[in-house]
Amino acid sequence: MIAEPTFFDVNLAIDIVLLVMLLVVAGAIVRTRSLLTAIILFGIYSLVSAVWLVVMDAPDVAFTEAVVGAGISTIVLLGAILLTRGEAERGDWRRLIAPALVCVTVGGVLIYAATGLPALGDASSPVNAYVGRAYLEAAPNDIGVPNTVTAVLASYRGFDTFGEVVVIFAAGVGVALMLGFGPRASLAPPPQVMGDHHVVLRVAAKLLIPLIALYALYVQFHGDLGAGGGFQAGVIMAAAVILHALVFGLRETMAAVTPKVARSVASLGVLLYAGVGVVCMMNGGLFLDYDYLFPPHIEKEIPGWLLGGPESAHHWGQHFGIMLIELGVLLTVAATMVTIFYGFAGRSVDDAQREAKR
Amino acid sequence: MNAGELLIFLALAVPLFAAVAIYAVGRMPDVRETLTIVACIALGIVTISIFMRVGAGDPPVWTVARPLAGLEIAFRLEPLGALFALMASLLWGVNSLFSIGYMRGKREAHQTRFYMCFALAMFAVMGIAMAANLFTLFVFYEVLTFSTYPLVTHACDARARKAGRVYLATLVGASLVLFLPGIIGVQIAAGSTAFMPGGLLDGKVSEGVGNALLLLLVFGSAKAALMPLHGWLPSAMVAPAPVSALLHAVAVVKAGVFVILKVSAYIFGPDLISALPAATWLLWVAAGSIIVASLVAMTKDDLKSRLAWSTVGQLAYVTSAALLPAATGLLAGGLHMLVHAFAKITLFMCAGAIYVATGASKVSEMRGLGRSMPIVFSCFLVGALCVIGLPPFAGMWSKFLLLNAAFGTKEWVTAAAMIVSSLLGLIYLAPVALMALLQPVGDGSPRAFIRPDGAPGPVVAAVMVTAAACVVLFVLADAVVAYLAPMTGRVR
Amino acid sequence: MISFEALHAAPPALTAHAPMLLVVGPLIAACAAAFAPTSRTSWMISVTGSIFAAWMALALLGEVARHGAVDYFMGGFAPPLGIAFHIDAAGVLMALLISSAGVMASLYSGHALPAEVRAEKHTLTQAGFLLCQAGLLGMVSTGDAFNAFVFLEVSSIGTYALIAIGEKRDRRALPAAFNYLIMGTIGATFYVVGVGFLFAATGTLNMADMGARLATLGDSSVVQAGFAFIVVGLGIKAAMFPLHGWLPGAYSYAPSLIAIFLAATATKASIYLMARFVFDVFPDGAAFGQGFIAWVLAPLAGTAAIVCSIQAVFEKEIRRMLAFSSVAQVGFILLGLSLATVAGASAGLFYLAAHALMKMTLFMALGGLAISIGARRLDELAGVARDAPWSAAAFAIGAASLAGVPLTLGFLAKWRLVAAALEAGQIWIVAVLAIASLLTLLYIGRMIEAIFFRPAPAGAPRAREAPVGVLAPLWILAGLSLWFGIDASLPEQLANAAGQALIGGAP
Amino acid sequence: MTFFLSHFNYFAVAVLMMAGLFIVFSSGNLIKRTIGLAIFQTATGLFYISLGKVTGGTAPIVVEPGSAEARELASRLDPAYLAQHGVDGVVYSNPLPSVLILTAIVVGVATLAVGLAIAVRIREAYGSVEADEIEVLSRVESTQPGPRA
Repeated sequence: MIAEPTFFDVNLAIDIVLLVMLLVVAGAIVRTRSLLTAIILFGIYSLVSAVWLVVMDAPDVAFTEAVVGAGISTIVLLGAILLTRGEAERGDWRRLIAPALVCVTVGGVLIYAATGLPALGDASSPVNAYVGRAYLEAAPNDIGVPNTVTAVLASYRGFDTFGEVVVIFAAGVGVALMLGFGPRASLAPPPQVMGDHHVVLRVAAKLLIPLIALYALYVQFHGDLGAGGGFQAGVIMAAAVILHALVFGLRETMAAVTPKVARSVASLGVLLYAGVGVVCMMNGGLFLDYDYLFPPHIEKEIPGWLLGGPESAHHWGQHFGIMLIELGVLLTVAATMVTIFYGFAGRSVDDAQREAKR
Repeated sequence: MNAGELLIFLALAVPLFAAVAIYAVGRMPDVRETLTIVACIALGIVTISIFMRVGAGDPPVWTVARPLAGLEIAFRLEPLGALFALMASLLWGVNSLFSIGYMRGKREAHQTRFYMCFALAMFAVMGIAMAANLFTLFVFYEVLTFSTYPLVTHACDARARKAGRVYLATLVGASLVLFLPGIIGVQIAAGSTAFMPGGLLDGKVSEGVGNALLLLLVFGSAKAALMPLHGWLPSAMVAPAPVSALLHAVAVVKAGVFVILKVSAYIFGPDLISALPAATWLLWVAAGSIIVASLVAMTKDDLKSRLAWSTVGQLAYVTSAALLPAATGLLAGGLHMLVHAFAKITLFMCAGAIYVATGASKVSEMRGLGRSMPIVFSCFLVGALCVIGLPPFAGMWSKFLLLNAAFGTKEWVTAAAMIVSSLLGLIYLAPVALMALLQPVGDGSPRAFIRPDGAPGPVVAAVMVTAAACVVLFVLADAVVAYLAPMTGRVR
Repeated sequence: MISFEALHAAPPALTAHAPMLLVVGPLIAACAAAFAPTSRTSWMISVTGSIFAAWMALALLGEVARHGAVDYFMGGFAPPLGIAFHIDAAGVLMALLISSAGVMASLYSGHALPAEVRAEKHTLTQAGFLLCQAGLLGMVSTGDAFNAFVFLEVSSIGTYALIAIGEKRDRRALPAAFNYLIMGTIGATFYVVGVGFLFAATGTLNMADMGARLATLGDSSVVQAGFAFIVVGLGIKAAMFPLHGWLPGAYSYAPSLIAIFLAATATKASIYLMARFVFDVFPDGAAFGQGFIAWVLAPLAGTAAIVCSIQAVFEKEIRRMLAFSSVAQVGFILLGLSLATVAGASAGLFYLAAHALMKMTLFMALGGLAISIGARRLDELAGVARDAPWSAAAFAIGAASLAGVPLTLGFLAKWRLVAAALEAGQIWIVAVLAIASLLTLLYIGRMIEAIFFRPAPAGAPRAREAPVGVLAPLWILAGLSLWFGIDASLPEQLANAAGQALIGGAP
Repeated sequence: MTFFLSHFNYFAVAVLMMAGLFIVFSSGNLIKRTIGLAIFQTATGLFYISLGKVTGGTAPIVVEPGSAEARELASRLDPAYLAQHGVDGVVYSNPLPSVLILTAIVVGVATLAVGLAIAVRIREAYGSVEADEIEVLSRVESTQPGPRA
């Protein structure tokens, strides 16, 4: 019998409390008819689950859930209800029977299966004892970055992450195809207004935007050591642009970062990622095998201080490769988030009518 | 390409080319019809040489393509096929002659489509006659169905379209649901679908599988109009007379019984047929078919309809012949197929001639008409007596052989059905001609021609040719049976 | 027999990386297309990317024929740590199918896109098309269950927006795309949940490893739930009856480029992935799996074949007819696979390839016929054969193949299915196939009657014959239907090897 | 009870998934359906993460072996447990589910964005985001020909 560590119970209690909160919030979302309430509740849901994820020892995921669920998703959802209607119509209760039956069936199968799953925290379950443990054992030697999540994400399963970047790029393409074209009333020169009520905001924003960008870079490069990485950094970087647009107007922002530039940067990020893989391939390795990123004769010329002393020399390729692909992730994610924001933010109801007439 | 392959190629290419050429010159009726006749003659020459070669024991063979392993598009002639091809090509010629007279006489629309589909149907018939295996046969069988569909719906009115739907639904439906699974079953049981003298499946299948396959293949060949899949035939009577003549005498229905004969002789073989209970069941169905069809025919006043029902019965004769547990049955069936083709085409062309000349289509309207159209009605009488099986017409021999085989194998039901049906035939077919020829109508004035000069010349000529053939075949019957002998699988 | 062993389509340096290049090539092309300055350039990039993928698939064909299944370790990490691509004979068949469909569709798009999509969206449309293609290729080549999900989403997310841009011609494209997005995402999420259960049971994500470990673990509630979620999830993506509700709308209102490509490939990739789970990952002979195939999968497939054919018969809009027909044909494919014999699997895959070919022909011909007159309903197409004989003739060939007329590929495909069913002693499948084929004939008959035999109503808009840029790929497809109908040794050999790989485990 | 508590995560996840699915299927409002979809997807993430939790583990960020932090972490655990499940003297939670769910979250937001973009266009084309109204409005389409090229 494995000795149960004493603090486990506290952890379990927090875990259960947070899950109950999630259930309550989800129930509230089911019940509410106001879309705005639903969106705000969804943001709360994301934040609570981010906290829960920290308890579950998944800080990277928690970070992402926070920036995505509570951040980007909420912005996009709000943008969407601005352009649609705020209230959902009341349905007939009889029309809820079939969905309820489907859900109960699915839930039944899930619960039936759950009874066969190992207990929470079982260290000898197949999941924790097999591949997961193998990563922890092999990563320090293979990759040499402390954050095992980053090692797996960027190197062992780097191809998955490549796919993920492509998914984001595809979403950018999709949103641009839907909302990215056509004339925009909101982009016309603003009418002359008396005075400026937002001067405080403008000054604050001018200070904040570089700080946010800097923080994004910190998250980017800290990813090897702790929670963080290209994806989170990309979203934060996009947040800087979004803040600029909110305060200075979309027209100004679009002049600085045009939609075409945003789309191009997004595809550039994917190309950078793929390019790293192809370089590895050309140097005799397999796709994304960063050990082959530098041909041996070049690797010798690299000064030691650049990538950490000679003792980690055999990890240089991995380090540098991870850095490059995380940069690719950053570019694509940031640019795509900006593209998506442009799509939703740039529209008004007038535009919609104009678009419909075309 | 050796001489045999060339002959097969020509037999297919001549009608196909004719179809294309007819379409191309569609705007010039004279050229178009000349082309048809030329094609008939060319095809006749080709089939005669094929017929001779088969008789000389040197059958042409041609393997064209192999789409899948064990699945071939291939041709191989044997006596029955050669006979069928010859018969079809000769009757195409006669029928074309008749068609030219009929279609011009009635000033029908869409004549180019009519001639083109005729040529295409001939192409299909040639393919069916020469097929070396069930797969190839199936391909051309379907071509025949689709190429004759526009002929059935020629009139383009609601009634014709309805008949066309029944036609397609029955034929295509049966071939897909029954025939094709049967073919695939044969392929799986024997690893091939090739026609083999003595029977491909002989000794390769259990009784149950054999029964199932026999039922699938016989009912699947719905062109043979075995009850209960006979409905399409009477309803297809809406087509013009030359089409009825082609469908009910030459191409479609004969292809149906031809398939059954081929399946019986070369897929199952006489020995396996004798051993399968399904053959006996089918004999009963056929006997029922014979009797019911004859009875229904008696009730029909419309002449073409009456002929159609008579055809249903006569086809069941051939089906019975194919399934009798005696090899001689096959020979009798082959002969009956041939004889009935000549007799029935005579009857239909006579019906067409009467219609084009007088507009009469009902038997009750034809009293005394023979006085004004003696040649046509005499020929009708010849055809009718040939179908009934009286000497000196060829029908006598085929019925004689059939009864002989039925008695020889103690299939009393079949024998009885045949005798009864012949007697009924005497009642419903012969009087049509006799009443027209002998008995003057009450007021003594026969119905006036709607055309000033009666039936057109080519129509009458065509009728005379086939009526004469009924007599000539009476003499040649023995030679035909001898020619067919190898198909029983017994060494000559 | 054709010797694939002697096929050296690409230089060894490329062939060694072909599994990856097959997917990454179109992805890079997609990025480049998004960059492209003009519509024309993006079209050229799209064609190049598709041809490159097809080239790599050919190179793989030779490689698989010589050495058996090809494995490619991404990042140089062997599974279960790394992600491996695993392409066997069946995978090669799928890759060839998807990439050549991509080539045809992209060739076609050069002339068809301007009529259907606004000019400013062309570059992104081509990018989305290439993403969709790369995603599907990734789905069929990856050996990692989770990686398959990522590629499933790559292809889907591109697809949703591409369907939605059909709004220019028909605003119903928008709800159809939204509906597909909801159903597709539920399907993909179900798949992830299913993979999660298998992951919980085995601790690995590599499909081969999973299969090996499941074989020793045996049955449990977790494995059963995993099986159920994966099959339902992929069943939604594969439009398996009764989870097909999204398909008719998605296929009917999408721009024709997308409809052509999706009709040929989208459901097929999911079917193939499902087949891999059912046959390779789940333990052989597990009573649960076999019972599922015999009592759920096969009856549903049979129902689909009949019910959706009937729906197609009564449908008025022609593209919806074809879409319902697609659902029915998915039933045919699944019936073949559900036999769980080598003959059944190869017949199913043969049918899959044949169906891709004929549905592409039909949708492409319809694109040629219907766009110029804006026809939606079948009766609006009355008599177009006179104005556009070449497109109409190609349509007829595709339709003949779909109906299973002898001497077309479709006939041989049906032949093989029926033969496989008879061999396995499943007479009821033969009956279902026969009835469904009859129904197919009915709706094909309606289409042919309208296009060829019904006179155009007076005052109806005259159709224009499609330009050569459309006719060329169209007639290549129609010609292939005919050519393979007479000599099917090439697809047959591919399908036989694929069926062997799927069921037998070997090569 | 112990069983219920130790499997509570999975039961909660099952209920969350049901809630998400229920919103998707029962709501006629397109925006709300996308929210339901997002809840459904997030719940899947919670499921994976629950699988990867290890009792007494810490986040999978490698601690220098022998450092003060490592000793502090080790001191909280039973030595036998540590010896069996630890790596270099520290018990970590599983990194793999985190990696997978990072990807899944990204896919989720991508889907959400595209779905909402389509919903906005639907609103522009139909003037509504209610499924019933859209269906009624769509019937018009099937009776009239499309635009000509």
